Amino acid sequence: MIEIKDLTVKYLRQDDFVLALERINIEIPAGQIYTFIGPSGCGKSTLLYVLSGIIKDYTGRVLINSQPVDPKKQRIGMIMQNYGLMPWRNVYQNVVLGTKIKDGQRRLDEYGQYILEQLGIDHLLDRYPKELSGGQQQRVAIARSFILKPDLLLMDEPFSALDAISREEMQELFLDTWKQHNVTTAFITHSVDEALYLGSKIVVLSPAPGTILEVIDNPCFKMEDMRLQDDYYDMSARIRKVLDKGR
Amino acid sequence: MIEIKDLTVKYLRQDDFVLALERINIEIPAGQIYTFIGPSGCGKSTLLYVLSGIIKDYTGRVLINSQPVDPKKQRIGMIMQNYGLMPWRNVYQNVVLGTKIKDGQRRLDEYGQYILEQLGIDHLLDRYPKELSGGQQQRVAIARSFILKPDLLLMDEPFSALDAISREEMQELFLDTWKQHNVTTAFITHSVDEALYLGSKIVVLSPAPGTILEVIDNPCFKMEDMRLQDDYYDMSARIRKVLDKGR
Amino acid sequence: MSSNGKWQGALYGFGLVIILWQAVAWLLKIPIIPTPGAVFVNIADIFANQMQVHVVSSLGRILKGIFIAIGLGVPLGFLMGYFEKLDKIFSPLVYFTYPIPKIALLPIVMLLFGLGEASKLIMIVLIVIFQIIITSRDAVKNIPAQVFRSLQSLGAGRWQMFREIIIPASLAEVLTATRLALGTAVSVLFFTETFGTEYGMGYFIMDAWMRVNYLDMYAGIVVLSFMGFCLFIVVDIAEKYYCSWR
Amino acid sequence: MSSNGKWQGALYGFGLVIILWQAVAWLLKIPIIPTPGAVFVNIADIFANQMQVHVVSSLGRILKGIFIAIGLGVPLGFLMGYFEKLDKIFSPLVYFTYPIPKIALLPIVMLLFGLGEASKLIMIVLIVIFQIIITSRDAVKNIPAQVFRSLQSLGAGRWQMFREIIIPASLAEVLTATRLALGTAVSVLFFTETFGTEYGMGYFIMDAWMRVNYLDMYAGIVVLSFMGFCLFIVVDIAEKYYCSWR
Amino acid sequence: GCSSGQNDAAPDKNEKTIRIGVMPDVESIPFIIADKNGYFAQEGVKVKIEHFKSAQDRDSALQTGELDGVVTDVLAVVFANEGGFNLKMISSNDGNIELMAGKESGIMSMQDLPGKSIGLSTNTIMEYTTDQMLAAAGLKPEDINKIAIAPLPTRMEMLQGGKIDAGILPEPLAGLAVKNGAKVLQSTDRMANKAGAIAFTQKSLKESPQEVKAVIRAYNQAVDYLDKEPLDSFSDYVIKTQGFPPVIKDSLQLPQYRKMALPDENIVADVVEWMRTKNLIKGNYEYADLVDKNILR
Ligand SMILES: Nc1ncnc2c1ncn2[C@@H]1O[C@H](COP(=O)(O)OP(=O)(O)OP(=O)(O)O)[C@@H](O)[C@H]1O
Ligand SMILES: Nc1ncnc2c1ncn2[C@@H]1O[C@H](COP(=O)(O)OP(=O)(O)OP(=O)(O)O)[C@@H](O)[C@H]1O
Ligand SMILES: [Mg+2]
Ligand SMILES: [Mg+2]
Repeated sequence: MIEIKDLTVKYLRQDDFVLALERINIEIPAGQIYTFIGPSGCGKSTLLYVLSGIIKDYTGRVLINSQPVDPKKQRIGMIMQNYGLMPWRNVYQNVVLGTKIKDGQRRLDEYGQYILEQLGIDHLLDRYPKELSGGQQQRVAIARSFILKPDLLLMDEPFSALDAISREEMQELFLDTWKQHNVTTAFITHSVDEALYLGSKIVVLSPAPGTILEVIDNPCFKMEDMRLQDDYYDMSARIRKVLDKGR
Repeated sequence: MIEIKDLTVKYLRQDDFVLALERINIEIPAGQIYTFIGPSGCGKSTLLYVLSGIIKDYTGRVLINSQPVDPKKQRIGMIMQNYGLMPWRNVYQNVVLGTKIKDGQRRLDEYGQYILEQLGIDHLLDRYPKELSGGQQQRVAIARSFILKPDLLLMDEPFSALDAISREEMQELFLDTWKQHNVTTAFITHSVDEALYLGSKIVVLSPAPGTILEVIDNPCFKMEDMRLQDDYYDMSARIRKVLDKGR
Repeated sequence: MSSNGKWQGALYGFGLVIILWQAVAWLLKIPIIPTPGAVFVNIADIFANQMQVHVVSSLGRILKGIFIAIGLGVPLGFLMGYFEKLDKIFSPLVYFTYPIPKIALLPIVMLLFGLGEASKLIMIVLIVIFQIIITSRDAVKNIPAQVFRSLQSLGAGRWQMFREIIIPASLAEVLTATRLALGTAVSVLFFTETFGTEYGMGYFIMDAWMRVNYLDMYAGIVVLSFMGFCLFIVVDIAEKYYCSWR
Repeated sequence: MSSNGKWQGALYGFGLVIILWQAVAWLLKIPIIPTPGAVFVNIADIFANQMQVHVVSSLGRILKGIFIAIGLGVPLGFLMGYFEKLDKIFSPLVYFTYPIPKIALLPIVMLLFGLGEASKLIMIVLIVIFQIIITSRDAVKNIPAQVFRSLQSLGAGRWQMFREIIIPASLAEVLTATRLALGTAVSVLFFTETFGTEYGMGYFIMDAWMRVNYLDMYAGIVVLSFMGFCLFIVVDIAEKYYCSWR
Repeated sequence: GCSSGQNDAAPDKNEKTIRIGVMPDVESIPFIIADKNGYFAQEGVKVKIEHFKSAQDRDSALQTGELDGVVTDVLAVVFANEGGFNLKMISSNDGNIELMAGKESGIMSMQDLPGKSIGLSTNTIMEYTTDQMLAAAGLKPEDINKIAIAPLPTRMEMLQGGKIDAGILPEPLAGLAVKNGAKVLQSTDRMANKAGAIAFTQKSLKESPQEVKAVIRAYNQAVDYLDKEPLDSFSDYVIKTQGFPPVIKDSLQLPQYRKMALPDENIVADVVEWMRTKNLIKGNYEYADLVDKNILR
C-alpha cells in the first residue's frame, strides 16, 4: 500500500527552481495496479523517483506499507524511462543486478530463465547495452525488475520502445506475473489504451506542475476482449476529455 | 528519392558478428513518406543509420537522389531513437545545432520560433538536457530536425515518449510541415495506427535479421477521419497479419 | 558545493596539515623540521622584501609553461584520441619519451636554448606536456561513439566535431590534466630554477637549503604550496563555470 | 585497433625518434649527443653485465611504488569523489601538498625512514600519489548522477555503489592515472635513486652523466624509456581487456 | 638573455665575455672577490660569474659551450676529456675537504672507521679523497661501508641525524657540521693532497688567451686582497653571493689562498691512476694532456 499526502517536488536549478509536482494526494491499495497518464513533462517520472527513494528532497508525506520510503528495506522494482542499464555490464549481469544487490544472488533461477525467454532476450546474454536495439534494452530493464520479484513495481513507460505486437505480449506477461505475485504497481503510460487495459484505477495528471485531475475507476480492467466492449469507448473518451480539459 | 539495393548490414563484435539487415531492396520516391514497422531489434534504426551516413560499412548500394550517401552534401534531418542531444548544450543550442552546422546560422528565425511554440518547448530554452523530462527531450530533437528544413527526414520513433494527445498534435504538425516542404521521409514507428496515418506506403520488416516482408500501399493516407473508415480496420488487420506471419 | 563550505573545508584541511607538521616537529625536535609557528613568523618577516620577487617570477614561468603545454598538448592529445592513425604513430612516441627523465635532457636543452628563460620554460613544458597529452587523448577515446551520431548525420566537418563534441565532452578531463600539470609544474620549479637565474621560488628554496637555512626553506615551501593551492582553486572555479551542464 | 597495426605504429614512432635523434646528432656533432647507432652498440655491449642489475632494481621499485600509490590513492580519490564532505576536507589538503617539491622532503624522509629501500619507495609514492588521487576523484565526480538511479532504487549500499558503478565507470580514468603515474615514477627514479644505493637506472644515468660518459648516459635513458614503454603497453592491454564494454 | 649554441663567438675579440661557472664553495671565493672589487674590469676583461647549485648543471653548461671556465677538480677534468670535451686545467685551486665523524658515532680517529658507514658521492673527488685518507691511515676502501648521498646538505643532515657514522664534506658545510658537534678525522688541508682545479675549455684558451690571462691577473689580485684584508670586511658579501649558511659567519675558515699555479703533477697522476684502477676511464692521460702550461707564463 502506498500513501502519498500533499507531495510537492521542486527541482533546484542555478538560481531558480522548477515545480514538478504540486500537492499530490493518492493512495494505492496493496496489490493494485494504478496507471498514471498525463501530458509530457507533468511530473510522472518525478513521482516514481520519489516512490523509489531516488528523490529524497520533497515536502509532504510518502509512506509505503506505512513506512517512509527506504529502498533498502522495501523491495522496489523500477523500470526507468531511459532503462537504467549499466553500460559496463552485459545483458546477463544487468538482468541479475537486482537480485544480486538484494539477495546476493548472481544466478538466474528457472523463473528468471522463463522471463528472459518470454521477453525474447535469452539469446543476447553476453551483449553489452550499446550492442542492443532500443527495444532490446527496454526488455532487459523489464526483465531485471520482474526477476527481482518486487513488493512494489514502478514502471515508467515500460513498453514505449516495443512494437505493437511485442507490446501486447508484454502486457500479457505483466498481467500474468502480477496475478501470480499480486505486486502493488504504479504504471506510467502514454497510451490511453494501455492505461485502460492494465489499471484498476487510472490517475490523470495535469500539465506541469503536475496535480491530480481525476482518479478514475476502470470498469474495463480484467475485462475479456476489452476493446470490443462499449465501456472501453466511453472510458477512452472520458480520459481524453479529462486530459484535454487539463490543458 | 532514395534507392536501396541489396543492402546488408553486419555489426562486428569481438569474434563474431550480428546480421542486422539482409538484402533490403526498396525505393522511396521524392517527396513521399514511407513508414517502417517491424518487430523490436529487426534493424529499423540500423537502416536509418545507413541512410544518414552514420554506418558506412555495409554491402549493397544506397543512393540518395542518385548520389551515394554523404551527409555533407545532403541535408538530412534525423531524429534518433535516443534523441541524440548534446548534454553540454542547452535546449536553444541543441535546437539550432542543425542550422549552425549546415548554414552557420545560430539564430532562430520566425519559423523556428513557430516550431518551438508548436512543440511547447519555447519556455525551456536555457535548460540542459538532463533537466528535461523524456518527452521534452524528444521534442527538442524533433524541433532540431524540423528547423533544419531538411531534404531528407529520418525519424526513428519520433513520438514514442509523448502522451496520446501531444502525439496527435505532433503528427499534425509533421504532416503540416511535410505538406509545405514535401520532404522525402522515412518514418519508423511501432504503432500500426501511426504507420497508417502518416505513410503513403508502409514497409513491414521481418524479425532480425531484418528483411522486407511487404511494402503495402496505404489507401488510408491523407484520408479524412481515418479511424472511422472501414479501410482503416482492414489495413490495420492486414499489417498485423503480415507482422505476425513474419515471426 | 557552497563556496562557504568550500572555505570551511579548506580551513580544516589546512589545520590538519599544521597539526601534523607541529606534531612531527615536536616529536623530532631537529632544526630540519622547524615548527609551523616559527615558519609563519619568518614568512611574515621576509615575504614583502625578499620573497615577493621570487613568487612573481615563478608564477610567471608556471603560467607561461602551462599555457604553452596546454596549447600544444591538448590539441595533440585530442587529435590522437580522434584519429586512430595519428594515435598509432604518436602514442608509441609519447610512451617512449614520457619516461625519459627530463632532467637528463638538461644538457641538450642548455645546448639549444642557453641558460636563460627559454630553457626554463622548455623544461617545464617538457615535463608537464606528457600528462596533458595522455589525459586529453584518453578523454577523447572515452567519449562513447553514439555521441557523435547526431553530428555525423548532419555531415559535420572535423573542426565542427571538435568544437561541438570533443572539446566540451573532454573539458572536465582537460581541467583535471591542468590540475596535474599545475601541481607538477610547481613542484619541478625546484629543478628548473637552479641555474641561470636568481629569481624564483625554486631558486629560493634550493638556495635556502644550500645555506642550511631551514626556516627560509620551509617558508619557501609554504609559500609555494599556497601558490599552488591558489592555482588549483582557479581551476576549480573554471570547472564550476564551464562544466555546469553536468 | 589490431595488435598488428599497433606494433606497426610503434615501429613508425620509434623510427621517428631515431631519425630525429640522428639528425640532431649529425647536425651538432658534439659528444653531448651521441648518434643512436653508437648508443645501441653501447647498450649491446654493457646491457648484460652492467645494466641488467640496475634495470631489475628500478623495475622492482617502480612496480612496488605504483602498487602502493594506487592502493592508497585510488580508494582515497574515489571516496573524495563520492562523499562531498570528505572532498571538502581532503581536497584542500591535496591542493596544499601536491605542489610541495617532494625532493625538498627527501632529507626528512631519509631521517624518518633511513637510507634504505623504504625511503625510496616512499619518495616514489609521495610523488605519484597526488596524480592518482586527483584523477580518481575527478573521474568519480564526472559520473552523471542519473547512472546511480537504478542502484538507488534497489537500495544498494555504499560498497555496492562502489563495486557496481564507481569502479567500472572510473576504470578507464584510473588506467589513465596509472599511465601518468608510471611515466612520472620512471622519470623521477633519477631523484629517488641518488642516495643510499648503487643500483637502479636512476643511479646509473646520474653516475654516467657525472662521469661525462654520454654514451652510457644515453644507453641508460634508452633502456629506461624502453622500460617505460613496456609498462605503458601493459596498461594498454589491461585497458583493452577491462574496458571492452565501451 | 639566452645566447644560443656554442658557435656564437663574439665578432670583436675584445668584447668577448669570459663566463665562469662556480659552485657554492670556498674555492671560488677569489673569483667572487675579483668580481666584487672590479679587478676584472681593471684588467680589461669582461667576466660573467654563473652560479650553479649542482656539479651536473655546471658541467652541462660547460659542455654545451655556455661557459668558458669552471672552478672544478681534477677528476671532473679527466672525465670531461674522457667524454670527448677538450678541457684544460690552468691552475689548481684551494679548498678544504674534511672527513668527519658524527657526534654520537663514537668514532675518535681514523682507526675507528672500519665497519662504519661513510657518506659520500661515488666516483667523485669525494670518493677519491676518502680513499686517499683511508690509505694514509692504513685502511682499505673495503674496510668501510660507503653510502652514496650526493646532495651536500642532505649528507650533512644524515651525519647529524646519525644515519651515517661519518661523512666527507667540503667547506663551508664542513665548518657548520663541526660547529654542530661533528669531529674532524682528516682533511685535505692536513694531507696537502688537494685535487681542486681551475679549468678552461681549449676553445677559449685558444681564441681568447689574452682574456684568460687577464682573468688570471684579476684572480691573483683577489688572492692578495684576501691575504691582506680581514675576513670581516668581505665575509658578508661572500656569504650572500655564494649562498653559504649565515650561521657560519663566525666559524668560517678560509683556506690559505695561493696565486694561480699549475696543478701538482703527482696529484694529477695519482687521480688518473685511481680512476683507471676503478675502471672509470679507459684512456691513459699524461699531465700534458690535461694541463695547459702556457697560459700561466
Ligand atoms: N533535473 C531537473 N531540473 C529541472 N527541472 C527538471 C529536472 N528534471 C525534470 N524537470 C522538470 O520537471 C518536470 C517533470 O519532469 P518529469 O520527468 O517528471 O516529467 P514526465 O511526466 O515524466 O514527462 P515525460 O512524459 O515527458 O517523461 C518537467 O517539466 C521537467 O522539465
Ligand atoms: N553495436 C551493435 N553490435 C552488435 N549488434 C548490434 C549493435 N547494434 C545493434 N545491434 C543488433 O542489430 C539488430 C538491429 O538493431 P536496431 O537497433 O537496428 O533494431 P531496431 O529495429 O531499431 O529495434 P528497436 O525497435 O528495438 O529499436 C538488433 O538485433 C541488435 O541487437
Ligand atoms: Mg518521464
Ligand atoms: Mg531502433
